[in-house]
Amino acid sequence: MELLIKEIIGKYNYWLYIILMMIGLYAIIAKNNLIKKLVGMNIFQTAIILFYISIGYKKGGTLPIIEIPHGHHTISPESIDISKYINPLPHVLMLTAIVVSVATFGVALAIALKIYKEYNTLEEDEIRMRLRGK
Amino acid sequence: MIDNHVFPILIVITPLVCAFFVMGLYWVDKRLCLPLTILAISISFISSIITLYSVLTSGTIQYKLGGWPPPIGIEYRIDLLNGVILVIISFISLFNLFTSFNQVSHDFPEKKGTFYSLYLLFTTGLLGVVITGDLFNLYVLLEITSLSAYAQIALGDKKRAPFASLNYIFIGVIGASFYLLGVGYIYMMTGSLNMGDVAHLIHNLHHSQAIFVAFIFCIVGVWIKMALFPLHIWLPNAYTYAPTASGRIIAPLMTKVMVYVMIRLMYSVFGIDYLFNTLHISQSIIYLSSAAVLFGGIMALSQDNLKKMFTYIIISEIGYMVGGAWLGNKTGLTGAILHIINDVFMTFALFLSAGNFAWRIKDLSIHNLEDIFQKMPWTSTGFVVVALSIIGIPPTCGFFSKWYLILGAIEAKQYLFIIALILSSLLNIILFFRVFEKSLFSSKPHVMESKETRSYNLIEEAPANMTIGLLVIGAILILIGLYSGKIVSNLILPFIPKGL
Amino acid sequence: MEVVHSIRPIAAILVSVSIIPILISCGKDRPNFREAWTFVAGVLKFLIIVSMVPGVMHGVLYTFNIVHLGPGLDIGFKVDGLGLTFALVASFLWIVTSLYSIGYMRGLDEHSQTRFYSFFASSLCSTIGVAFAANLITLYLFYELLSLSTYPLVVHHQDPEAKISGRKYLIYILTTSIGLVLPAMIICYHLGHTLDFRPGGILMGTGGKTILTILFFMFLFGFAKSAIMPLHSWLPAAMVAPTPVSALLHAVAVVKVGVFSIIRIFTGIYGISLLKSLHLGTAAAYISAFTILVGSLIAMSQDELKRRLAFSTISQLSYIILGISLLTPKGMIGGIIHIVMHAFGKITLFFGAGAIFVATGQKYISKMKGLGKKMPITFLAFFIGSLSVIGLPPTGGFYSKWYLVLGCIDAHKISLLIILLISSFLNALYFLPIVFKGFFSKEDDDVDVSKYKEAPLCCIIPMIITATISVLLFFYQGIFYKLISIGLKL
Amino acid sequence: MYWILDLMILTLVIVCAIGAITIKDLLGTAILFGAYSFMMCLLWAIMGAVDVAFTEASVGAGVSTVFFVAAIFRTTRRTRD
Amino acid sequence: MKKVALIVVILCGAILIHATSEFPKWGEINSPASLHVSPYYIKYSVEQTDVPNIVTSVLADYRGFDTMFETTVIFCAGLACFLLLRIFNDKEEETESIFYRHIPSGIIIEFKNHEVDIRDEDFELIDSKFVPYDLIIKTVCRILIPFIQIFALYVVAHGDFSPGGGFQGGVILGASIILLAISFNLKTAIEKISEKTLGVLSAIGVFIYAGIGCLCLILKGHFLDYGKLAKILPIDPVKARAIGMLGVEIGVAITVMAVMIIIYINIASQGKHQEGL
Repeated sequence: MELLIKEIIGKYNYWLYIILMMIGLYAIIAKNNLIKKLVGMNIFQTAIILFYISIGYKKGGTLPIIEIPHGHHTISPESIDISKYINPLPHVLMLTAIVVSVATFGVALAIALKIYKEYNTLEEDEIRMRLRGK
Repeated sequence: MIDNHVFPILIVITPLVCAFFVMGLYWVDKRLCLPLTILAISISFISSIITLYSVLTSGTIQYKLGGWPPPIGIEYRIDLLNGVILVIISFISLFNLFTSFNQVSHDFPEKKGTFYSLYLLFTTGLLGVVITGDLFNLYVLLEITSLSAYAQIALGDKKRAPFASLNYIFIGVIGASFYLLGVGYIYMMTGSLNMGDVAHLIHNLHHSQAIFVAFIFCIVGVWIKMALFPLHIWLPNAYTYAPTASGRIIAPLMTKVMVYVMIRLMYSVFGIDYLFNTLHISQSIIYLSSAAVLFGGIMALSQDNLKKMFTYIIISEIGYMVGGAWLGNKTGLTGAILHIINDVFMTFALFLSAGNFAWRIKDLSIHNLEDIFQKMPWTSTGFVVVALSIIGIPPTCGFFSKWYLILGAIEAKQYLFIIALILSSLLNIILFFRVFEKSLFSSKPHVMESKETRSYNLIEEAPANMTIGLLVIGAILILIGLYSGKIVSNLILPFIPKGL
Repeated sequence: MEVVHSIRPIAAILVSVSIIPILISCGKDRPNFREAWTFVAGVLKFLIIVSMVPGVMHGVLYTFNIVHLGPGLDIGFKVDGLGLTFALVASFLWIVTSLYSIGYMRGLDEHSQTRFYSFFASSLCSTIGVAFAANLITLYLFYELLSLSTYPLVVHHQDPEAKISGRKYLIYILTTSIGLVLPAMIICYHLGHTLDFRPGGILMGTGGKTILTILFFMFLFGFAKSAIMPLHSWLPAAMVAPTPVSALLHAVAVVKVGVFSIIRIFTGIYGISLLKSLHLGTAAAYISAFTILVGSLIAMSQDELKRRLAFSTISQLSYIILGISLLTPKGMIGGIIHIVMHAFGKITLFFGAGAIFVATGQKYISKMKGLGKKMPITFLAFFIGSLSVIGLPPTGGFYSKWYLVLGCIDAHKISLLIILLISSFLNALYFLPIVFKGFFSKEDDDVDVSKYKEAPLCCIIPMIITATISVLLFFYQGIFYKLISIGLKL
Repeated sequence: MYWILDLMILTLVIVCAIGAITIKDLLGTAILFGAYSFMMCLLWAIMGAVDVAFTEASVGAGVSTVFFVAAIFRTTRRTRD
Repeated sequence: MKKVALIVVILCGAILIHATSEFPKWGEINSPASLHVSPYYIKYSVEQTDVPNIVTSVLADYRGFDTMFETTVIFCAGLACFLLLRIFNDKEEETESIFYRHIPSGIIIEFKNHEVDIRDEDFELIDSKFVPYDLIIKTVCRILIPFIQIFALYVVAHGDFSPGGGFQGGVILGASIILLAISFNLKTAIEKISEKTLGVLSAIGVFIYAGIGCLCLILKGHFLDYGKLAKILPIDPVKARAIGMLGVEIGVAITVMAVMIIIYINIASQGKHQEGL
């Protein structure tokens, strides 16, 4: 029992990301409104970003910005304590991922607008009905 | 290994930079957009040929971006497999420009320039996906490709394309995110993103559950993007309603590049040992791909719209390649790779012919194709050649890839897959001869002048650039078939990893 | 054995395809020019093939390789005695048939004649390709091309009946070739690592008994063009095509391509000793014997002349397979030489049927009473053709039947011998009454025979030629005998 | 003290996510989605990913929401689920 | 659909939870991810690139190629929105009523019958979903916007030393213009920065990025190897890397700004570029 609690607390970020991801996935598949699906899509993507950020975290680490001692211009590699700084690589990757997600979001909204113009609704089943009824 | 070679980077950079130029030029002089696009892709094409040549003469090429050594920075790693596919992608992209410029001016009279910019970005994305040696870089380029594909598809048929495209976005994003998640798991367990480095590090992690999940998510993500059978739902509508000029390039290249990515992940990242000795899923994947082959064929039979029929053929062909790659022997993989090459050309030719028909006939239902052979003889000739290739009649190329696939399946004792392949050929016969019967032999009397047939009688051959394009591709289909022995022994077999 | 690389095989194959563009460009505006070209191509093709006869007689093997596909896989040609025999017959009969089709097509004022001639030419190209194929994959290639190029000929009339027949034709031929031959071929490659036709076969000692047996039946039924029962019903259906097509393709080229492929499987892939050790020859012999009997019986019940001929063809084709499966030298020679004899006999019959159709529009035997008096030449030729198919002297058919009988005796298969004799008797039963009725019956009252006369000259001459040759073959068959024995010894 | 804040944000993230996809008004969805993004950004800031948090604050909570509202303005607030 | 979704979700969740047991603990210092490649960045960032913000140095230099394509993605999104939504000939059927504004007085006239076509200098056709001005918001924003823009420029320029960089700065810069469009109206914003300018800027931004890369290529280095810029700049290679990164960040900022505005104006006005929202 204690182990389980330790496991849950020790990795709570990972549990959170799984929950969020599943919420997003559920929304993409099950929701009927196209905009709701889009929101689900974004939640899904942010969940993955959360996962990456969690990978990079180090307990007791600080921001990945090197502190250069006062009066110095630079700092020698040997004097840097690696465990002091959080892993920067996942951050970089996720910056890219955020940008990708906002780009996709913009394009998807534009397409949703086009759909609304054509069908005057954003409900998927109504659109399908219109398509079939044609 | 050669280092500091300028051509690998030119392949990707030229279309990219020219995409910006084309966008800028759009506001200055719209007439310059097309020539610039052609120039960009030509340079890319030539560079990829040179690159392939140097790969052939001196082995794998490595290009360090930013000058950083691989695990630190991003690298390009070009071996035979992606060398060949690069040449094919840039060729198809270039060729499509010649066959479709009038189509583009017809569809997008005002936004032609920006369309070409998008087209260039799409090409860049595909080339980048193929050339890169970095897992995350692949994701970014995949997104460029997908994003430009979503936009291009949404520009198609006014009524149905946006909806199809939005559905594609939803499912495509799930696919890409799954891939990203898989890469995240790999990164967490190994700490690296470089393919070669990961392949090296993964050796000690064969029994890790996280690596297994990473593998599953990467592969499923790629499958979603390539539309393997149960994950294919986005494909038929999206490709059917895409504008002709883009559909022609998206349909043949997108799925095939994803198959390439799958092969790359399987053989260059996870490794044969992991795939076939640690995991025991190849059997079920072959069942899945057999199902895909059959499902695609059967669904294609039930379609009335010519283009939609072609999209289901793509789904069926995807099954061929996935099955071949998972057979786990040399011949099967050879067949899968050969089929990638062949299928690019076959699908391209299919969509070319559909585009030519659509240029004259608005609604591409099969019954509208009555007697089309008389009206558009050259297009129909091209169409017949492609159809024969898809059925798998020698000496067209489709026969030879099918040959290797079946041979591989026999070696691997996957009898279900053999049956699926053969049944699919038979389904394709019915599929295409149903069209031929309509198009070759009309039951109508020859001279008819009623009101509804008048517009029909006016149908004539599509513009010369489209027709000649189709015929050239038809000839290429036969040439590839005849030289498939050389292709296999020179371009494919050296890539096949040892121990397979 | 001397191997000579020569372009003659490929030239013989390509000469008929190369005229297709000319045919299309002539179109329907210049029909004389168009048909002249067909004729020229036919003659040229025949001459090229004939030019190889002396060489082959002296043991030369003409080869030509187009492209190398992989280890043990080539697309290439090889001219040996068997192939040459078949090619000689097919290409000679093409000349004759071209002449005939000019008369027939113009006589009936058919539509889309350019298409007809073009696909006819490409069919012939594929036929010669099969005859000269050096390995199974080349053979398969041309086999498929032949199926495809005959399809438009079958559907030539474009009416629903023709379309249904066309579908049936395609389904039978392509389904079997892709569904059975293709996998069988690949398994064969998997086992033997090559597909070349080699004397003595390539499969000896490669696979288990079961797999080889299954493979054998896949090949036997896969080449459905040989119309072995139960895969025969495409042949009567294909009779909707214009008569020249039925005559050349569905009595000579297409069906014999099927049989020829099976011969190649027997001699080049399996080899006689392997077949003997697996007892596959006997099995094939009984299957073909069944087809012979049933085919003959069905033929008797047909009233439409072309359908009767079709069923006769089905049964006659199985003679060839029977002869081969006896696996004795005499039986095999008898079988293969039957290709020649039957070709001339049956084409004469078809020409006759076509001539009757052109002259009178009659398709049904029951309505042909008394026609012989008005069309004596046609019916005489028909009579000679019948004799040849039945196997009575003085026609070439006698010769092949004689060898088949000898083969049966050599193989100690008395039951097969009896079947042969019964079937010959049946043949006589369904052919001779036609001629008899034509000459001697009193015409029906409702048919006015007096207005009919002989068919146009273009139809008559080819018929006379083939009938004459049928008779001549009784006396001069030595060249074929020699070619075949050279071919079989390979 | 610190962990209480952490826990609060975690709860809020999930509440916002569920709320955004269940609320029956698209404008509400937009606002809740903005809130979700902002909470997420706080979470990342706590984990030391300041650059990512900065981006998410400006993009997810800022511009995305504006796009979203603009799109709803041009289409409809109505939704059935 | 709901059942399918549940099945998929439960399946995925189960697989993910299953794998979680093997994860290194959250915040583990010795996890493989923290030991293989990232220590290199932390150690050598300052020495090799003279940029203390490791995220920036990795983003713009070590993995600069990714970032170039990330910017391209944004560019692509702008392009896509333009292509999808922009309508040039404004002859689209107006289903409901048409609004005209009398410019001198600001009075708005509504026409139910849409066949009316006023071609008077004093009248202008306006958007059916027109939102009137609000003086307070307008004034506050007018004061605020310059500060926002200055902050944005600071974020871009100071990305080397503190959180932020081209992307964030670009978004804020774009947001300032969007704020202008919201608080005034769309037409005002478009007058300030025209569609053509935006289109060209969005291309120029990425072009700066790719151009710097190509410059390195011309200077006989690898693509994006900023160190080679030292050949034409009067500084040492390490400093040249920092300069290169700054240039790249500026390019990113320009593109992001332009694209954000393009997307906004196209969505907010459905491609007609009237004064919606």
